[in-house]
Amino acid sequence: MSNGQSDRAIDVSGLGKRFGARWVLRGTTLAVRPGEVVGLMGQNGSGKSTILRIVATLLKPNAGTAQVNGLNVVRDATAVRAQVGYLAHTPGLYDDLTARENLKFAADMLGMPATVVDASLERVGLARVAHERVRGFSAGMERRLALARLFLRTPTVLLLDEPYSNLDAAGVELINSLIGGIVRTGGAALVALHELAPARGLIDRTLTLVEGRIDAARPNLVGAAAGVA
Amino acid sequence: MSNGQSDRAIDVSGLGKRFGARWVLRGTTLAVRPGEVVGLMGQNGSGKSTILRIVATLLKPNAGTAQVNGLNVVRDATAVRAQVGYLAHTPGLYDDLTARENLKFAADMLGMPATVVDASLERVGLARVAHERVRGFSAGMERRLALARLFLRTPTVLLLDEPYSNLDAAGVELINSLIGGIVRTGGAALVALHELAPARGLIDRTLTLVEGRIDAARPNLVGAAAGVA
Amino acid sequence: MAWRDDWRRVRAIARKDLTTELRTKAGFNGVAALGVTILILLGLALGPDGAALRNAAVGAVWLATLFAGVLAFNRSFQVELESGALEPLLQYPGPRWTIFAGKLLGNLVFVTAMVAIVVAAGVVLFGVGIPATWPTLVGVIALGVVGLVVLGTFYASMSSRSRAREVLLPMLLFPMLVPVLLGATTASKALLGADLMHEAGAWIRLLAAYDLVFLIATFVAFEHVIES
Amino acid sequence: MAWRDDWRRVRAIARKDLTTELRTKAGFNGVAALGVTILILLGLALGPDGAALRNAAVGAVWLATLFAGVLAFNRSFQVELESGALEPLLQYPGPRWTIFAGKLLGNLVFVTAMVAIVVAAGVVLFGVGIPATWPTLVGVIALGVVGLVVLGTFYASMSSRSRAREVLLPMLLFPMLVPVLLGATTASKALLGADLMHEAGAWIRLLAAYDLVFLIATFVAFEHVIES
Amino acid sequence: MPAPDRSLDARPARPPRTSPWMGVAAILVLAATQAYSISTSPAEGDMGHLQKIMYVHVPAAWMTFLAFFVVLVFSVKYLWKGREDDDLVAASAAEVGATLNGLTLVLGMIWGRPAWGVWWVWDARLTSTLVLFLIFAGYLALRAFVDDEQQRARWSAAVGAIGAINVPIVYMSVKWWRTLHQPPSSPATLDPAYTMGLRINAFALLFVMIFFIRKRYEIARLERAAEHAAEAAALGAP
Ligand code: HEM
Ligand SMILES: Nc1ncnc2c1ncn2[C@@H]1O[C@H](COP(=O)(O)OP(=O)(O)OP(=O)(O)O)[C@@H](O)[C@H]1O
Ligand SMILES: Nc1ncnc2c1ncn2[C@@H]1O[C@H](COP(=O)(O)OP(=O)(O)OP(=O)(O)O)[C@@H](O)[C@H]1O
Ligand SMILES: [Mg+2]
Ligand SMILES: [Mg+2]
Repeated sequence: MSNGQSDRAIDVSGLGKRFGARWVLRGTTLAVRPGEVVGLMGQNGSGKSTILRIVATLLKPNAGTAQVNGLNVVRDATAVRAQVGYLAHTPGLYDDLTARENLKFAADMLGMPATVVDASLERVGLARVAHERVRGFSAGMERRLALARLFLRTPTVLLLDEPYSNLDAAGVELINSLIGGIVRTGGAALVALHELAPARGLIDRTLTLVEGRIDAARPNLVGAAAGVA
Repeated sequence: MSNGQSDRAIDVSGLGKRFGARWVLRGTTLAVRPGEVVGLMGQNGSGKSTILRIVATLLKPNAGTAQVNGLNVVRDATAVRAQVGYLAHTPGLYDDLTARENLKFAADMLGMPATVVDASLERVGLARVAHERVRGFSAGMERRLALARLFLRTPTVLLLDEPYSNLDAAGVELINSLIGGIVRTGGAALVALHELAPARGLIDRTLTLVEGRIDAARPNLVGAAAGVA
Repeated sequence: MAWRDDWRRVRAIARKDLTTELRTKAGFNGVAALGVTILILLGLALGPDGAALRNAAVGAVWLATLFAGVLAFNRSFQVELESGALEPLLQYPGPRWTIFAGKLLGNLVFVTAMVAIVVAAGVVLFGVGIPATWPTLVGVIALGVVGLVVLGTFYASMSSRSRAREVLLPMLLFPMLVPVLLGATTASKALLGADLMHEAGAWIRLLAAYDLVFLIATFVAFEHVIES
Repeated sequence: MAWRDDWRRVRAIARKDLTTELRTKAGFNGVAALGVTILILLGLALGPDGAALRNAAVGAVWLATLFAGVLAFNRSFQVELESGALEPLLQYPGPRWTIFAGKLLGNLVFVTAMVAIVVAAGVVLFGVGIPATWPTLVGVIALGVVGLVVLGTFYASMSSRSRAREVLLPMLLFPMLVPVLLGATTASKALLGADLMHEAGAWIRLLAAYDLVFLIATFVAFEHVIES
Repeated sequence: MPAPDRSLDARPARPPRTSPWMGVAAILVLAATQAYSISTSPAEGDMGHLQKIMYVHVPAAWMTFLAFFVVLVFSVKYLWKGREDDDLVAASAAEVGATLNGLTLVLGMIWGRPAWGVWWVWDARLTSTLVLFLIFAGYLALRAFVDDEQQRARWSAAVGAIGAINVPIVYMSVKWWRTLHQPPSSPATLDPAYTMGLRINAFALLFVMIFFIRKRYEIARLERAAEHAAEAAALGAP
């Protein structure tokens, strides 16, 4: 699938993005190699989600380029989408469909066989409520269902936006097994988070976003006494 | 305000709540004394938010009673509302108003003078974006603004639903200072969370919700080697 | 003291709603433009015959007001539901009727402004002559608007929280508004004909009674309805 | 192979939308009931004169279809926006036109069913006699529905993502639909009069051309419009 | 564990039971009246035996009004007392009333076709009957679209009461709207030969109505009883 230049799973260079007149990203440059898990940190409002959304082809940058496995996210958007698995802040589910119907729809859209649906529901622990409507789901159940979408296929690049929020201990393990699985198959992951604790052991290095750029001065938190708060 | 029986800030007894035919709470009984901070734990979908919403007068129980400072949450709902500060999963803001307008509205509804608004914005670190519309806020900025509402006045009982999610280290400190402030004035807090780490030192004891009841067998995680995940 | 606090709440809600409407621009301009568009569509659909059109003018103006008004009511509660703002609203202390009163006030200002534009457009488009009795006509319009807003706001407080809000509101509201529609159109027509003053009088009394009855009934019922 | 995948996407979207509509019940019954209610309101607003009403029948049926249809289109994209489902939808691989085609298909089924009910109600309420040329009449209705759905779905894809969606859609859509409204009403009236077959013929050609032009144009434009 | 607070959701000890004999009796009287009136009353000049539709059409209209009055009474009572049963009675009456209302409309239209040559005229009584139907269709739609029982009960009580208040106002306004322009093309005035059959039939239909409301109410109660049994199990010993 990916073309030759796959020494960089994610390659973001000089990325600029503004909303109205305010520049949120001011020349962000970062790269993630295949097999690597990178944590993206930074204060609230620093632009973490914005970077992930650009790489996920959901937002167009105002300057700079972003590539996934050598594919440009603007020009080759369709090809990029086929390789990227993205978990957003909001679950993005259809409230009036059941858990299973939501996943079945995702499988149809992804071109995956229907058989993966039940396996995926089982894996996130929602098999019991597969036929209940999403409307009544708790915060954590919605997160799990959104996560189940990522288990439908194996992307080569994972983009996770604060994946651990609202999840209980078992849910945290799910995220970690997802990341672990991708890494084992040579994929890469870029994970926005505020706190390394739940991911401990999985994240290879962290980058910190300050004023719209990756701050070279900030310590790579992994390996240090990384307790946050 | 509160009547005589204030040896219990929150007193929940035999609480039952069902959605459709499914019983989520099946006789939950718990109490929080003034000056105490209690962590409410449990798996995703175990009913933590449901308990908080009932105590916050947003949901009516199907059985059992809940009292805040001796006031029944169903019969004396208005009086309870005046004493309770509740932070939900979702920020509940008006997207097309600015941060300041949102807070000013809350102050009007709470009957607080307009002067507290700017102090509160300052405190959560949103003074810089006070005149920007909430629509463009990042996840953490929205959480902070929701939090700012709780700084407008000093409730006697705090109900926090996973308050640390989406917040950076400075935001976590904000939550802790909020809880600390309430406790110092003799108030109480009930905090739903999955992970004790960010609150370490503040939570006096934890209760775990299993199958709609407080599980007496579960260890009180505080004091133990409480690392979760 | 308590009254002053309540009044502050009412104003805060109305101000917030109107600010949002003005902010989103589409809010007011959109609804008004829509009213005019509907008027034109009615003109087109009813055919090119001038006399028949003039006859239908009053009905068309009221229908346009009705259809455009429904959008305003739905918006007024939808703004609470997006990102879950209704829960904090219900969690504030203070009596529940202040919420209804605030919404009512906001919608009343909004719909009144819209009606002014739709009526002006109707006068121009359908070539309606302004009669000497125009102050009474303004009174009729005001009574019609109050009836529309009171019931519209009340039903929107429920429908907006149900599944299928866009559909449920007109389903509940339109049949209930039949007396308003009939009263307002017939009285307006009579006044425009500038002859049957007695006829208009009976309808005006009907409209006034209607407004009063439902203003009281909805205020009483709202407390039950807003709880979740 | 790719075509089969795309067709699967189209069906998945249409099926999901229709399931949601059926699930929320209001979906279909509500919109259809609303169409009939609007028909009755038009009857009431236009006054009690039977002959005038019969003359207005065709226009009333098309207007009711239009107003009720707008709700259907708005719902169809609103369902994507609630809890942010549009982002995942856009993030799926596969060409963007499949999204438009899926929405179009769902709306077409929905509106066709609704029109059947509104037309039946119109025939009964306004006492319209069914002419011998009824198959042509069905053809006219189908052409009108296609025009309505194509433009409605297209504009809803934009308006639903703007603030003020409920208002923006009719504002954009109604003026664009003037040719459809005129063509459909005039052709229907001519066919009901059962005389001026030539007149109807010209309008039918106009409708067909209009549908074709905008079907192509919207498919081309959609790719640009749906990007954020 | 303390007993659950029943004040939130008061309910009677056991569900009621309506004897089926009431329904059987009502249907028998209804059938007998039809047979009697069709065989004895003369065929009317213009319409022949089609005119017999009146024996159901007219009582159905009366019972519609009565059923909606029941909705009003029990809706107000629910808002006052908050007892679940009142909500269920109101809902049952609304369903039965809407059905009778629909029956009145359909029979009237079937009758109107030969009588007036059209299915529908914008007559005062017809129009207000139709609007009444729409008001209660809205009520039933609301019930269908709201999932939470307590919320549904409160909302539909408010909508039912306010809708019922509007009924006389609608009737008046539609009547004025018509009559101020031209005399109503109202149905033929009643021949005394029919009054007897009409009266008996009215009673038969009254019993049918009461029977159906009670039966519908009972079903709703049984459903609730089943749910409450599940509740007892759920809240029972840990
Ligand atoms: C859709 C059509 C019709 C509707 C909705 C309708 C409705 C009603 C209603 C609501 C009543 C009871 C009124 C009252 O007692 O105050 C009534 C009574 C009656 N209807 Fe109809 N009707 C329709 C068609 C017809 C037709 C076509 C006929 C006969 C030609 C007819 C004959 C009668 C008669 C004889 C009565 C009793 C009159 C009386 O008690 O004074 N109706 N109808
Ligand atoms: N409005 C509702 N309708 C139907 N079911 C609901 C509703 N609200 C909550 N539930 C159900 O109640 C259960 C408990 O939900 P709740 O939100 O209280 O869980 P929670 O403990 O807060 O979970 P989480 O950690 O995921 O936030 C869930 O199974 C959920 O599906
Ligand atoms: N659609 C938008 N319109 C306007 N401003 C926006 C928009 N999206 C993001 N922003 C702004 O861009 C900045 C970065 O937002 P972003 O969501 O990327 O932050 P973040 O690092 O993910 O923060 P958090 O940790 O709170 O999630 C914020 O200041 C926000 O206000
Ligand atoms: Mg973010
Ligand atoms: Mg929760």
